[in-house]
Amino acid sequence: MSGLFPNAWTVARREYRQRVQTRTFLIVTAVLALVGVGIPLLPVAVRLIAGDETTAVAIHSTDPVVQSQTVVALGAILHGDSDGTRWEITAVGDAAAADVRVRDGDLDGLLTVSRAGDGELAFDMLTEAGPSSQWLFAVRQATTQLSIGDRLVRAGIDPTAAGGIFAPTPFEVTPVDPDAKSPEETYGAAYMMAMIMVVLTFMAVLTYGQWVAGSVAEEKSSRVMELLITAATPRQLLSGKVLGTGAAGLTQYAVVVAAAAGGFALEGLVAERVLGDGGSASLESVNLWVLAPFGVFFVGGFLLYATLYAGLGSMASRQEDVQMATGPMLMVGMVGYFAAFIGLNTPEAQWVQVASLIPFFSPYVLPIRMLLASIEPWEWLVAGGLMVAFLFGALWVAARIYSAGVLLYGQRVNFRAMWRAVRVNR
Amino acid sequence: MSLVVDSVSKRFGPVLALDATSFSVEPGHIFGLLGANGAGKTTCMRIVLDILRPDSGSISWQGRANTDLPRRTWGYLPEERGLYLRMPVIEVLRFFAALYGVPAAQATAEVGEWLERFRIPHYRDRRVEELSKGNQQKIQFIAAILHDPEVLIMDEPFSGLDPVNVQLLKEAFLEMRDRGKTLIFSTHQMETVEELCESIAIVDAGRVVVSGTVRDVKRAMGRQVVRLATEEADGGDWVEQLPGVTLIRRGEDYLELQVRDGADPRSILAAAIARGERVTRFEIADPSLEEVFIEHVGRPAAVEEERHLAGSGRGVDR
Amino acid sequence: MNLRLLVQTLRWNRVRLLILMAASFGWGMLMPVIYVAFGDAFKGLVDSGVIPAELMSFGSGNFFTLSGALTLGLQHPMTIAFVGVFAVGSTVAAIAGERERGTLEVLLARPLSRRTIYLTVATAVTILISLVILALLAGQVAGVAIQGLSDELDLVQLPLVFVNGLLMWGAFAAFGLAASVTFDRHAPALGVTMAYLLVNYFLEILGSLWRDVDWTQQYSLFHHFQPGSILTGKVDLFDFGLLAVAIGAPVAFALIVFPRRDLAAPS
Amino acid sequence: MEDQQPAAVIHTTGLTKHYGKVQALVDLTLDVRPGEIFGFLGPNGSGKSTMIRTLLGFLHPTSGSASVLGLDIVDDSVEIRRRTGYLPGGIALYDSLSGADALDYLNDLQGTPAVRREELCERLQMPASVLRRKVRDYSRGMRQKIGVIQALQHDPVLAILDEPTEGLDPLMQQAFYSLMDDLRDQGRTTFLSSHVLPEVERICDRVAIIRSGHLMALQNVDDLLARRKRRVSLRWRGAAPELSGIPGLADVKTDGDRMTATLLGDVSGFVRAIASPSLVDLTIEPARLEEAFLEYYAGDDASEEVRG
Repeated sequence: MSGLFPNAWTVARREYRQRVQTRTFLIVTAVLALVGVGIPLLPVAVRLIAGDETTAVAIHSTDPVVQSQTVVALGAILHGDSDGTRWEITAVGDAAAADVRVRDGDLDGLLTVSRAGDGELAFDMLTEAGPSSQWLFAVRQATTQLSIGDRLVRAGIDPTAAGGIFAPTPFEVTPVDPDAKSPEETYGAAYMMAMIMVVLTFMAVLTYGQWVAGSVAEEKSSRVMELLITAATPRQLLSGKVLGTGAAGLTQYAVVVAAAAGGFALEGLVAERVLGDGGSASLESVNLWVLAPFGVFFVGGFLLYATLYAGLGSMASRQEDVQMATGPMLMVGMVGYFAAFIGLNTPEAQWVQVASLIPFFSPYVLPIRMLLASIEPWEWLVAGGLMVAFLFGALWVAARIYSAGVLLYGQRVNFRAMWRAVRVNR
Repeated sequence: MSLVVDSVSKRFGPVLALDATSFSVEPGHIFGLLGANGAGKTTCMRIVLDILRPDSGSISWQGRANTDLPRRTWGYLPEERGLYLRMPVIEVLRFFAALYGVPAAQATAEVGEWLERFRIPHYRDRRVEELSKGNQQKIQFIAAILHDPEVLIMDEPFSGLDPVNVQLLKEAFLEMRDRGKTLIFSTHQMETVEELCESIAIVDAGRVVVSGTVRDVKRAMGRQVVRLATEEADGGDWVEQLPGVTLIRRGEDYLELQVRDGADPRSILAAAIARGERVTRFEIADPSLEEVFIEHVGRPAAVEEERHLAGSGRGVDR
Repeated sequence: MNLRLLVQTLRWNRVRLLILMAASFGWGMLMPVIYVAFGDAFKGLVDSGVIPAELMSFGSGNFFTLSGALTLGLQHPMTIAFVGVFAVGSTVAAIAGERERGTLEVLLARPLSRRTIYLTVATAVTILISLVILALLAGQVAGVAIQGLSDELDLVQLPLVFVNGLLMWGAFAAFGLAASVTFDRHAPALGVTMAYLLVNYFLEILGSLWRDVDWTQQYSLFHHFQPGSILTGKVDLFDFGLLAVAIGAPVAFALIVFPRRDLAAPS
Repeated sequence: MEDQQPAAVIHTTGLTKHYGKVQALVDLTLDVRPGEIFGFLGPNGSGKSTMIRTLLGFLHPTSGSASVLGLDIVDDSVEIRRRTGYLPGGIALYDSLSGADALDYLNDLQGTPAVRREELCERLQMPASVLRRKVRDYSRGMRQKIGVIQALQHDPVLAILDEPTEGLDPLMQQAFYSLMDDLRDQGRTTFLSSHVLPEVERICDRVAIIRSGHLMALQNVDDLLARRKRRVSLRWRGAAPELSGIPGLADVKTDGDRMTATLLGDVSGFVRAIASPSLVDLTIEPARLEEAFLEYYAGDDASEEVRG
């Protein structure tokens, strides 16, 4: 059998160009890049728009004491809330007029407070907001706090002492490594980051793996395959396909990730310019360079999946059958994905460590351990070695499936028939 | 040295797709591989191309085993046609040329020549999907020969082509032969075989039932056919009195006579003129290949289909 | 309507349908279980601030009430992926897919009017979606029963939830079918329909995550599927009416366009 | 209308179909008579399939009108399809069905009893054992046979067949020809397209040739045959016979004592002229329709704009 190159290169180049030049590719990439930039900037935009807006809630009560107390207390609680919403809490006497204003949209809500026979405070909110509305949620929480304070007072506890009851307990965490940032400072951001990485990996593997499988099936259904297979060896075709389509996928992926990274980088700056305050760049606290070695595993894992996708794709004769044929890969990918999600909460667990070494799962699980735990150098070596070994194994297996599969036409995907064909041929 | 297919057998599950198939093709010849649907022609071609490996037997070209030959020895036009529909013609062709290691500049120049010859130079930059079936077929033919293969193997190259395109393709075949190439093709149209092929093999149920030059194969039938029409529709009973002549068919306005080997067909014409018949039609022909084919392969095709089905899905002739 | 075509269309989908019904049933059963097992835990998690509260409230569903948990089950991205891909996938494949496989020509050669073909396929799709939604609801009822929460659920309201769900998914299916008869190729028909689905979903999610623009939800078909409200006894007929219009428009479009189109143009 | 045959089974008047700027059919007027086998010929992409699909109501004519079995192709296309049988070119079938199920399904949709099914299966050699298999396992030839059977199983008055022998081996071609002969004997009408000229010569009564959507010729096959050319070759001993006065003889090439020429039309004059004792060898090859057809086929390739 002749060597891989230059034919694999020829196939890859055609594959890459064909895909990158399509209008669909350009549009989808552009849209995704916009979304990538947009998501990090969205909170800024929200604050920008919401910044000028105030939520106006009128308080009405037949009991003027209750009314004024509620206005003060609710105002204090809500203004103390950190999410930046501006509140306008006013007292109204004319409930009917306020009712009209709510319906006209002048007021966001009319909160009627009354004291029931047993002394409990009861609240009734008239509003157009849906039950899932955030501000309504905030008001609801505030009223709960208000009620509890009220109950304490009625139980004879001094309101000033009541403050002490709810004060946070002092609890410090001292890291072993004094140079490391306090986990508390970065953990939340790192957690989010790890979650994003898992989702991104999953999407890349799933989407672009499907591309590879689809393009193999397309060559079969358009019957180009018979010409290809006489011109080049299955191994050349398979690796060219994986490299070309994979590179196209990674191109799109890189554009989108770069756009998103740009968005994150700009978030603080934009916030400062637009909002005047420093804002808080959500991910600045995470050292993104931690992720550099992960890039290698991402590409390796991606190629591993894509190779097997190509092999399985060769069993389908039509686009509709691709899903069926690549089902097993989807399952494997899902297992890694869910494992990673569970692992997010137990990054130090032993099974997470094992999973991070297995090539099919390492692209998912490694970022978790990198961001939320620590990795020994030997682990890198083992994971890397296994990845390379699996890649070659996958290429061998996939090429076998491929050389048998590409000439099977019209067959339902049948693994027993495949296995026979793999054994019979070559 | 010729292309030698030497007792090649290939079994797909319970079905023997090729059963000790042997034939040879002289270099520089056009060779017709004939057979009913499912006889094993495509399997045979794929084995020659080393896409499939035989269970036993061997193939050699110029004395070298096909497994040792570089892929660019062969050009292949498969039965089921397909190209990258979304790509411009020139790019598809350059791509296939590149797979065979042909430099882009050389490929471009040759594509130009061939498009000119096929009278479609203006389709050079069009996308393949914009072309008619006939023109796509021509592009596929060019794709099969751009790397200047020594042997060109084509599965049903004429199917679905209109007579003008058939003519162009036939001319291309002859041109390739004149360049010293060897051509092997299969078809169901016996007229085409008669016109182009020097020699043939008829495959039936994976076995070669007859092979050789077209003339020898026909002569081996041991008879010639004469069609005779005269102005007087007298029934022509006198013909049957002639030695070595049998009346095989009474057409609407002519008689079809079979002349046994050794008898002289011209004696019929002489006899007719001697009798004072006014001859309006006189044709002498070897039996047509169609007749040869039907004689050799003509048995209930159901058996063929059964064979085909039992072996289907395993790369058999489809 | 042609009975034979209907039966055959259903038969072609039977494997997918069975898989999907089983999955829907399981998924439906899962929700009440999750509610019992994790409802409180999630609430704690949200209160602790680790996960933004917004992430926990898709649509009108949440884990803190049974009806909320059920609603979440019906509106979860997973459900949308399940039912959406099926409703959209099978409808789009109905005409455009058959065209692409080349079998449309033999079908069209039969003495069936285009309207008959359209209405038959539409009926088949309605049956398919109904079965999937029924499986999902059955799963939920089963889950509720297993958890012994039957008294918390108002079974009388379930038929209304079914109709509401059928109308919403029917609206997407009707759109998909209209796309299917409009485009010759499978890919653009699927693309347009998926885009329609995603835009609707985006409007819904945007509104639920970002309260300042919750008006966007009004323009999402998802927002007019309100199992949560229906389960708690609040039925808004406007939702039903609007969804009916969202079905009617593409159906009318298809009935006008399909008979007038050139089909099976030379390929 | 049920019992009395209309004067023309297919009748088109100025039938025109444009795809955007491309003219697929231009002002096509022709008649297909009851009981004939009508051959519809033309280069690849000349508009044959467009014509057939317009007749069956898949495409809507840009202008002009046509009727099939006396029914308008736009208003009564369902009824037309009920009474005809159609074999699409390069037929695709439902892969997941068995051959028998596919035939059943298509026939159920047709709504007319499949009275000829058994006969057709036997003649085209599709035994029950084969019909039980899935269509996906079929070879090209077998798919084509299923295609022919589904088009004819309900014994339609009119069969429209697009390249019916494509992919059939010579044995099956013979079976198909004899089927066609029987259909004609039973008064059925067949409208078929083909590229194989010997086949057209053999089975068709009349042919229409179109190119770039234009009707180039509409003729009896017998008339076309009268225009055929034969290739003759002869060898003689001694003096060459005098051949100059023979009508229709052309392209005369002499090579020593051998001569080849083409002969147009009647051979009687030629045979009389050469009937001399010095004649050693004479071959007159069967006439081919090819040349006669190619005259109409040749020309610019503009037709290729339309794919079909």
